[in-house]
Amino acid sequence: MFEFIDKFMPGLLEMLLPRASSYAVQIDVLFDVITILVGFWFFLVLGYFFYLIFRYRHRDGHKAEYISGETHKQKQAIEIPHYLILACDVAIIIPTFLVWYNIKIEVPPPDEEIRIISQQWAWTFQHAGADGVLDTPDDIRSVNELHVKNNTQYTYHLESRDVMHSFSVPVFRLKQDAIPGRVISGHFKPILTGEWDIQCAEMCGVAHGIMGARIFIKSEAEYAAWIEANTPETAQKELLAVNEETISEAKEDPNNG
Amino acid sequence: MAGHNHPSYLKIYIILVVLFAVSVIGPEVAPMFGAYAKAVVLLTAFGIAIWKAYLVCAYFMHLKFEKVYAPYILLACLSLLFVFFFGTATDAMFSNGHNWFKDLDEEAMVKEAEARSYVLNKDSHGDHGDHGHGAHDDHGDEDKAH
Amino acid sequence: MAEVAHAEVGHGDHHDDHHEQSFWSKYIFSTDHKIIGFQYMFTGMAMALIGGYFAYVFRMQLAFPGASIPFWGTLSPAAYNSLVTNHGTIMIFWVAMPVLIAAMGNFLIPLMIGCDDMVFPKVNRLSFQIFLLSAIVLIISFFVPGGGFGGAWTAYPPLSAKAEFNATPFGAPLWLIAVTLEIVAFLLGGINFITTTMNARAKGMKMYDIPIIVWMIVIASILFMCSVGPLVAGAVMLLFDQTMGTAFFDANAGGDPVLWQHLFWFFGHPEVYVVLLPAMGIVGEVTCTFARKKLFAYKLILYSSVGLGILSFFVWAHHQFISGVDPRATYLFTTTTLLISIPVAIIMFAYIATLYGGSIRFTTAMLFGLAFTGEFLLGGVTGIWLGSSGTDIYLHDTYFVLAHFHYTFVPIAIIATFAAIYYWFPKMFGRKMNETWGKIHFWGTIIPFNGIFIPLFILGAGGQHRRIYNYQNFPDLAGADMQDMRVFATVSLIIMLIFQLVFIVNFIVSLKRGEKAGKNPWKANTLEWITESPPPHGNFGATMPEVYRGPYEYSVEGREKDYWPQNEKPEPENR
Amino acid sequence: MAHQIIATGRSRTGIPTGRLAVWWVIGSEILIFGGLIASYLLNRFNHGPSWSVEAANTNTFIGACNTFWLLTSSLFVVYAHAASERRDAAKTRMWIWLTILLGGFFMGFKTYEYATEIHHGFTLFTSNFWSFYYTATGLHGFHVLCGMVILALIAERDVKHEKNWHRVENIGLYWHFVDIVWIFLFPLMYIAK
Repeated sequence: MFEFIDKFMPGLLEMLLPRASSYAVQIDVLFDVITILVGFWFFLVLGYFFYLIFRYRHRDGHKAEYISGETHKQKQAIEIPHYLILACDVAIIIPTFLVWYNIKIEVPPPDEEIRIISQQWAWTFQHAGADGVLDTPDDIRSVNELHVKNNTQYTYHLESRDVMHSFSVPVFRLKQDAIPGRVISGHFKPILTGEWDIQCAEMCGVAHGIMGARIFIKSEAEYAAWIEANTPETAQKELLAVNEETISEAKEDPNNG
Repeated sequence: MAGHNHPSYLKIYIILVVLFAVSVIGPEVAPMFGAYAKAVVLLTAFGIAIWKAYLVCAYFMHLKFEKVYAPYILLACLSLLFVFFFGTATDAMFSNGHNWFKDLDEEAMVKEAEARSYVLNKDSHGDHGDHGHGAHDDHGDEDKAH
Repeated sequence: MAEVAHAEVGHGDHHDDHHEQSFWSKYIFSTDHKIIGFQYMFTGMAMALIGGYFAYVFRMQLAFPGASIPFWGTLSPAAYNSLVTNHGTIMIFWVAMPVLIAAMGNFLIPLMIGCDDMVFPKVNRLSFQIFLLSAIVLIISFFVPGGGFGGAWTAYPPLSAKAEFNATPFGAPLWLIAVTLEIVAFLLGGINFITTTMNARAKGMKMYDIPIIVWMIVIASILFMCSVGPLVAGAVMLLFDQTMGTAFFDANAGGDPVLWQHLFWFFGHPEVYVVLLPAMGIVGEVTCTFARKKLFAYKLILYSSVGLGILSFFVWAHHQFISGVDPRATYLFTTTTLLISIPVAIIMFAYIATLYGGSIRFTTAMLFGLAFTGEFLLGGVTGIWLGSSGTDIYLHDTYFVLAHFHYTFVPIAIIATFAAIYYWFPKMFGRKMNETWGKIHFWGTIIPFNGIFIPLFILGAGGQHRRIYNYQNFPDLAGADMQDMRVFATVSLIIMLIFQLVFIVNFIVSLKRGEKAGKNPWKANTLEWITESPPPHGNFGATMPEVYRGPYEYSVEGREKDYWPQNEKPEPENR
Repeated sequence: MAHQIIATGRSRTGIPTGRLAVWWVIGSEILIFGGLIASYLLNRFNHGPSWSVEAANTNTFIGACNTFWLLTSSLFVVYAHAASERRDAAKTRMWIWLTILLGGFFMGFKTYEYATEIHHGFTLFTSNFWSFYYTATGLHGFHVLCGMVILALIAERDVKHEKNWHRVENIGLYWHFVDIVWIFLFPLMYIAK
């Protein structure tokens, strides 16, 4: 449904950022719907406002009218637009609920799961590895690099080790706070290969400003190769080295790269 | 507000004391009610607390005879508390919800609490004071270990 | 009972009767509501300078990352966080609240309702002293070891709760203490405003004869009082967490960090309306006076603001859509959030409708008043993207949010305040401000203001998050076109700040050399304009005014004058 | 021009200004204590099993005694108010001082209770239940202490000189409110186990 409506929408957010997840289109459409409804009202009201300022500017010999605004007829000048606003509100609330349900409430059965662990100031991504099951020996842990397979339904489990963080992937239009002591789950499905930013979107301390990561959305073949190259049997030493290294050093690489 | 026909303060006070006695005795006699024990405790503890608060407000604070503004002010504040409570309860009050759960071991907390409990341990250990401290120290060490 | 109260207060005030007062007793330890209003106003302005300076420093960093900033030097990440945090805190708690509620409330309420002072002058003085103390504590917190608190003005624990996380072992508790003291000051002040308006109105002044700004300040005070309680409790808990090591908000020990978010936003959202309502009140007054029109649908505005106040207690979790509240709760909070657009829209429509059929005088005060309406419209409507939980997933904590609430807060705290100052300056100091310079200041404020924040909307929609000190660390955000927008915003900010110098000079020069204003320079109706400018101690001289009509009887048909002061006795044939 | 503040003497609502202000103060206090109690309850429901083990260690007997002292002191302060309306300074002072005495009992018992609990190893930091326990009862105790000081000031500075009679009622309202807070803290902290 959203894809269909999208054909008639200006696609404002897509001008700024590509859509890399299956539900990005929904948020974009909702954004456009709100923009159109609100923009219409805003410019109408603003235009009328400027017209009134111009029309009723002070001129010599011209006296203001006495309008109390208390009679029923006069009040309608406010009441009618306010019913229209109510109608607009409903028109916004309904798609909002749909989008919210699709993104945050319903979690489709996953093809693959992933664990995201945030801490000051790095992201650790625990990929399910070759067997596609979390918490098995072949899990691949990477710091500040999230590797996902295109066109695959993911479920993520977000945790925090110390303070609040927020897992934000702008190209996915996805954001979820990580809260210490809670495990929060959600889902995404990448639909576009490429490499983009992951940001921390919740103030998390001194180095909040560099707490970024990169997401690599790979085609099936690339992803298989990456799994091949990084499964712990073959890459155990390297992984250990990355984990032992100071966080800041580990983090510099993806950002500069 | 003098000159209103309110019941004598002493009478209200006696009612309050009786209610108070019931609320203290409530938990003692509750086991006799078997399955309803918990309900009885809640009723005697909190039902009576609300009743007592009402009596103090209405008669000692003269809210019954005050201009309407005053009770409205207090009721407004009180109702906002309920708004706060129920809005917050959606996540703060539960250990798990939709797509999230709190990563906390309640059983371990119970064990910790039992270990340091004075009431539970005073029969088995004569020297209760030291035990309490010991339990507390253990807990502190665990905290550091986190 | 009442006589006794008189005797007591009169005793305390006795030495005010001496004509030769020392500077200290007249301006520093005065219990006169006007002086206390000025104290709040000037403290607020001084804090605004600090907040503006902070904005300048971190905007410079964003536009020219890593460069040495004039008047500051190189900005470290910790200092950046601290500046951002304290910019927000100062602008809300030490600028918007003292100037809009405390200064305007103190100065205007007794004058507008026709009494000689607040009902508790000493409590009023105490309120300011606590406020001043809080400001001093906040400023001290910038200079303690570790620097000022840098965990955002929302102070989410565990970051704010533990020094090992926030690296400000002294800054964080001092910040919290300062905020708590400030809250206490406004509780005292607010109770004073509410009781004064409830009890001390002039003879004949009924509910609907109260000027809208007084209503708005009172509703705002009630909102503040009703919303801040849980936060005070939360602040105590957080302070214990910070200083003594309890675990109220520590998840590892069974606490709940999200609880603080609820405690904070239960206050934080009504707080928006606490500062919005007085600003709307100011604009209502200014619009009516200079459009020579009766306020359109006074009662509807009043009921809407009460409704707005009540509804504002049901929306707080829209700040937490993606921060871990149960996703199902969001349905409720989205609905209430979008519904709150209705009372706001009613008030805005009523203000616009007030212009209809008017005779608009474009004084500086009126320009600022109109600018508030126009700019706040944009600030208000952009809230809809954020109130809608679906788009909020994407926009939360981006610059879109930032631009949105600056489009509400700048009109509130800056534009409406300027409207108020230009409008009531003659009453405050007996002289008018220079109109030409005022208009230069107006255009120099409004144009750069839009120049700052419109680019930020676009940046936010492009996925740029807040509170990040250098976007060059994020390849997607480091592009040249995005950087150009940041530079544009920063340059606009600098221009806006420079034009504030015009205001300061105008203010000071007008104090001494401005045109004498007389009692009623704007030909307005409300009671403050019937007394001398500036009003004497006791406000109305020997006889207290009596009120015969509502505050907005402008351009009444069949009258020669186009205004009709509230205290003017009706002519017999009109009765 | 009058030296007196005219505003303070006006009463458009019919409620004397001082009392009206006290109502607002109580309103805001309801929200402060209420916020704390609501936070306590949210945690209590979330951690039911462990917190009831913890709560078993509170001393119901002392809590009950303290409830009794405060209930009785509420009666005394309302007698003081009644006496003040008759402008009977001696009686008013007597009832106020009896109220303060009971407040003192309350504080004394509270101190003993804190001492035994700390001796048993339960401090502010032991667990969140105890953090809430000490914070809530401590904040309440602080209010009792403030009430006692203000009562004493009113007795000695106002009632003794037969002026400001309205203050007796205003502080009485505050005292009742403190009593009501305890009425709720008592079952929350001591009875529900």
